[in-house]
Amino acid sequence: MPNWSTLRDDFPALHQQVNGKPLVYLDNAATTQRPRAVIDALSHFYERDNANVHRGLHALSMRATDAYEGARARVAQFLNAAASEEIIFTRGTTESINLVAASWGSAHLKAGDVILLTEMEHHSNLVPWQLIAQRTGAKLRYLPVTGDEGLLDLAQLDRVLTPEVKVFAFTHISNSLGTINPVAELCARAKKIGAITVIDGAQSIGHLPVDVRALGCDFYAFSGHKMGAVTGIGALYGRRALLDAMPPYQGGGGMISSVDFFESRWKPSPERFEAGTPNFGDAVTLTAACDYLDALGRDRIARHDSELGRLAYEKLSVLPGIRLLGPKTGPRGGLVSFAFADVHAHDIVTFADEDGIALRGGHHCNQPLMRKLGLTGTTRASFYVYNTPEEIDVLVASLRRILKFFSGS
Amino acid sequence: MPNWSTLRDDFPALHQQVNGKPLVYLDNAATTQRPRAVIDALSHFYERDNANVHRGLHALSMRATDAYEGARARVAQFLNAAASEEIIFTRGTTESINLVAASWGSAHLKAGDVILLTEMEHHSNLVPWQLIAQRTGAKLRYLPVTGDEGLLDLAQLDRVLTPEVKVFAFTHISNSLGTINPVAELCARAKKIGAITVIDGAQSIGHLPVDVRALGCDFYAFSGHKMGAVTGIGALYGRRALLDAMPPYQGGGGMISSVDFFESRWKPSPERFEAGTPNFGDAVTLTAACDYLDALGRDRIARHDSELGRLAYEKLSVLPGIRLLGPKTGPRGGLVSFAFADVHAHDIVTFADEDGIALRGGHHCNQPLMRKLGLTGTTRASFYVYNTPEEIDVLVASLRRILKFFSGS
Amino acid sequence: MSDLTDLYQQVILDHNRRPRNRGKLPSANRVAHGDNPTCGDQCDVYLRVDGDRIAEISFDGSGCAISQASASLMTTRLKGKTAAEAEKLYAEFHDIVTTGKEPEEISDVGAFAGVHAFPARIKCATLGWHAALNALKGDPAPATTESHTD
Amino acid sequence: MSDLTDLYQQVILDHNRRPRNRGKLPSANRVAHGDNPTCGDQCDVYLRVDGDRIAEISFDGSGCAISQASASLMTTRLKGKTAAEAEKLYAEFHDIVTTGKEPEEISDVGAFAGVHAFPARIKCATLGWHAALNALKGDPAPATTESHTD
Ligand SMILES: Cc1ncc(COP(=O)(O)O)c(C=O)c1O
Ligand SMILES: Cc1ncc(COP(=O)(O)O)c(C=O)c1O
Repeated sequence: MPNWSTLRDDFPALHQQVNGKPLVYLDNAATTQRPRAVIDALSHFYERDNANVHRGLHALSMRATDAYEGARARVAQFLNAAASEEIIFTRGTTESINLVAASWGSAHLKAGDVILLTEMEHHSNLVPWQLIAQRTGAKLRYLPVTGDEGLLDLAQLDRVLTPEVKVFAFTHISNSLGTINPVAELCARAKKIGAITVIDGAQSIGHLPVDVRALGCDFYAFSGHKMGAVTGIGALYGRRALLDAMPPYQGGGGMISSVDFFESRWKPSPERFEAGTPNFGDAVTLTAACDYLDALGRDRIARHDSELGRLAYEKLSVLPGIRLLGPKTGPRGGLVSFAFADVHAHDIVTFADEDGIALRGGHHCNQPLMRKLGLTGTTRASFYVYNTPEEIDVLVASLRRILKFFSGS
Repeated sequence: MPNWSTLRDDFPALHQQVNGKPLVYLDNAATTQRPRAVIDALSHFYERDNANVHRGLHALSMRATDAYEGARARVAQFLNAAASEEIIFTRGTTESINLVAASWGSAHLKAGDVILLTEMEHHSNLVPWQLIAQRTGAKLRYLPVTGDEGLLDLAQLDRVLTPEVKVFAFTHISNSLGTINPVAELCARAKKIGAITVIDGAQSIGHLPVDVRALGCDFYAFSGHKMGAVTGIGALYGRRALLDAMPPYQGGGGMISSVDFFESRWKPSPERFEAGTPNFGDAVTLTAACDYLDALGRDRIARHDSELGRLAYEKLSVLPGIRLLGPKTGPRGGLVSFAFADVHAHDIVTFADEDGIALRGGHHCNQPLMRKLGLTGTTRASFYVYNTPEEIDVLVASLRRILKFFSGS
Repeated sequence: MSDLTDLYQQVILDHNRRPRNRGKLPSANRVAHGDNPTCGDQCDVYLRVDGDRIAEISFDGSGCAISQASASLMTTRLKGKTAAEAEKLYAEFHDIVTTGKEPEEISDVGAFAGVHAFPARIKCATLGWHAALNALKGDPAPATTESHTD
Repeated sequence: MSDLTDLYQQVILDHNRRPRNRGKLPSANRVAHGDNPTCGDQCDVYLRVDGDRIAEISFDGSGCAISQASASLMTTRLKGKTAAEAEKLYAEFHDIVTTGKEPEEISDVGAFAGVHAFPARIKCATLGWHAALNALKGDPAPATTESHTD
């Protein structure tokens, strides 16, 4: 059972030196570290229960199927979905959004329809919609962001959320601003005009309690690797009624009810959307990660991460020439994003690495937003359950040193 | 270093009892077991090097990127591809084929064109083509299989391989018949009329030396989990000139060279086809699996697996009422597929499981072929490097007992 | 092989070798098709409903011993019953195969209690029943065990 | 921070703070754009080619210290050179940043030897050079460091 006071011991990768300094891992928005329980769940599965799922009737195959379908049930519970069948396993957020955009989109979008996004969307919640727009003739439209403070400009919602809007897709937490969006309100507004809603949950799944029914969304996409599970597995939640009316995404073994040389029939969800051997090995890490996060308490995680985000924002704000993005007050996710006029983000990241600090610099897959803000990129520090206030002090000291070096003094 | 005489020790999952009997794992065509080296590579990666790849400049991210791109180079070498950029990581064979069918197909296929397949294709090399045929108006056509012996009817090749054929996709080794197809010859014939070729390598990658340039194919698809690596990772090999002219498959982070609100530009291959956080964790197991198989020697693996297939075919042939599929003579993959008129495959699998034997029963994702052969399914025993002739004797004894039980004597 | 002898004990083997009410029913006024896509099991159920009762019933199909024996036994249980009674008998049978609890009165259906140890086979055991209930309701969609609602 | 002081040593910091030949070149008769999509670094290179020699050269762009300093230094190296000489100088520079070998004669480009320890940054160091060579060739496609061929 994990426990807040001994938490860091659960994460093997944290206990290493980088360039002779203790690792300070502040790149959690890109991917989190994995607790021992997750790494062990994976090895144990492959050491004992490994066999292909679904079509197998022998002991190992039945155990593997139980583990795989058990992970589905666990994720359904974690999100408070109405049924396991509403959980489709994918490689991660990006594939989940591609699945909705391509499958739902090809069946429902046509010329004249509008896909509404926000200006703060990650490329993964933007490019898939550009691709389906091209294929169907639908048009994209954007809800603006207010500027450096990085809030959605809700005053403009009525203007952009018109009856031509068939789908409204937005992120729960911005990965470059730290903004936590009022997603329940956005879903309710979309519902009024009959648009479906897609929440990009990449940055919320591991950081907040998520209840898809309370949020009122139609789809919710996330990645396991951003919540302590591993890469290669994630999921799409979708309301059953919508899923069952959607055409398949990929074709192949496991998703068909019958195949003939010239035509085929599909199984219902979730099988319809899971062609080929599923990633059952990695799926078991979702069970372990959900258990781990629930044992820590998701309310408490939200508080912890958000407090670190706030603290970092405050401590960094005194650095000379710093430009800080994201909400100045109000709710904030566990990350902070900043820029200096004279020192490029990549130089900061390379220098901070010499102090053992892992940061990320660049456009964070938010090119259009960066362009709007007149930035080529920012440096981002992002936190998770194992990060501490002391690590923020290490970061601030390192940044002071870097600024000094580049100012030539 | 693995070694043939101590091989079984390398696979933790083999050393267990099932229903009180030592496990006899004969379901390798569905998925193989993983050697300790693969399982450890995965844990070690997550314990030490875990960070998101490509866009990261800190130490862990550089190590993770090296591991990920190292896996790509290792796979390129394993297949004798001309360059790493010809290897696209996917979830597995099914996704690889969906990628070619959707991306190459949407750019090149139109009404009047023909997609040539064979009657022995797995649903994963059949349904993706049905889907793109529907979208583009191209038609499917099939090269027939000769019957229970399960050979491609090459006498009919000239009749079906006409100039309307734009793509010819076929399996290297049949997963339900054990047939090894003359793929180099098929590629050469297709090339003459200007059709591209796609090889389904799911059953060959772990069992034969594969040299994509010697085979002369344009695309080759495979899954890691069928060669001792893990689920969730596989690859598509594609000739660079073809890949660079193909539109993206999924959209998102990592595959773009620039994104604007209303349009985007793509990176070249392989990034263009790898949207979102790639499955870098599982990719490292491909390196470990390639190393393991090369240390055993792929020629020797091919001989070993094929000899077991042949031996099983002979030993089973004396059972009363058995109907054996696949080549009677000539090359054969390491599997055997059979049926009895009076005992259903699923009953055999359930009974064999009581003897600790893992078999697979059913249509093996070959419904159209089964229907042509007048079967609803078969029972399949499939072998890998760790299987032994003694295990075939255990299988034969178990089948005798089952036949006796069902005959009521 | 204790679980298996339970599972395939005499009743199942007997119904499998000598199925009751097998074949098309020429006088049928209701028919439904069931299939189990994962296994490939198939089952057609034919009913002649007279007033509110099943006057005649037969099945035809192919599949494993469990699916065929279960369909055969189902026909003997449902003959002469009303729709409400059929639903009740199915609920009882479903309970047996999913929990392994033997029925209260000694009955042939008890032979299927062993199925609960093989979750992947529950679909085989319930296939014929699904088709029969669909035929009773006059539901034209084929019964499929892939609906996650057995 | 020994590697870093190597990498960002005086030469780089100096070129970064006081870039040489920066800005548009009004008299240019060749121009090429380079970008490094992963980093967001941008670089335009302007040339006035006179006969077979680069008579004038400038760059403009934005990016990290390495990319800007390298572009600045590149302009000082290529001025007055022929295409063949430019190719040779690039080959030498590429060798330095990928292997870390110091050049034979003492030269400012040696400052970039430290880059080899940061493989992800090699693309930054070669961006301006790529654009310049493309401009020389009159290649209209933007130079991109994502071609996997630097
Ligand atoms: C011949 C063949 N093709 C394709 C596949 C699909 O592979 P995967 O399920 O790993 O995507 C398989 C394995 O099931 C196979 O045997
Ligand atoms: C807001 C947001 N959306 C989508 C993604 C894409 O997630 P993945 O790369 O795991 O598919 C990310 C992570 O990079 C993200 O931060």
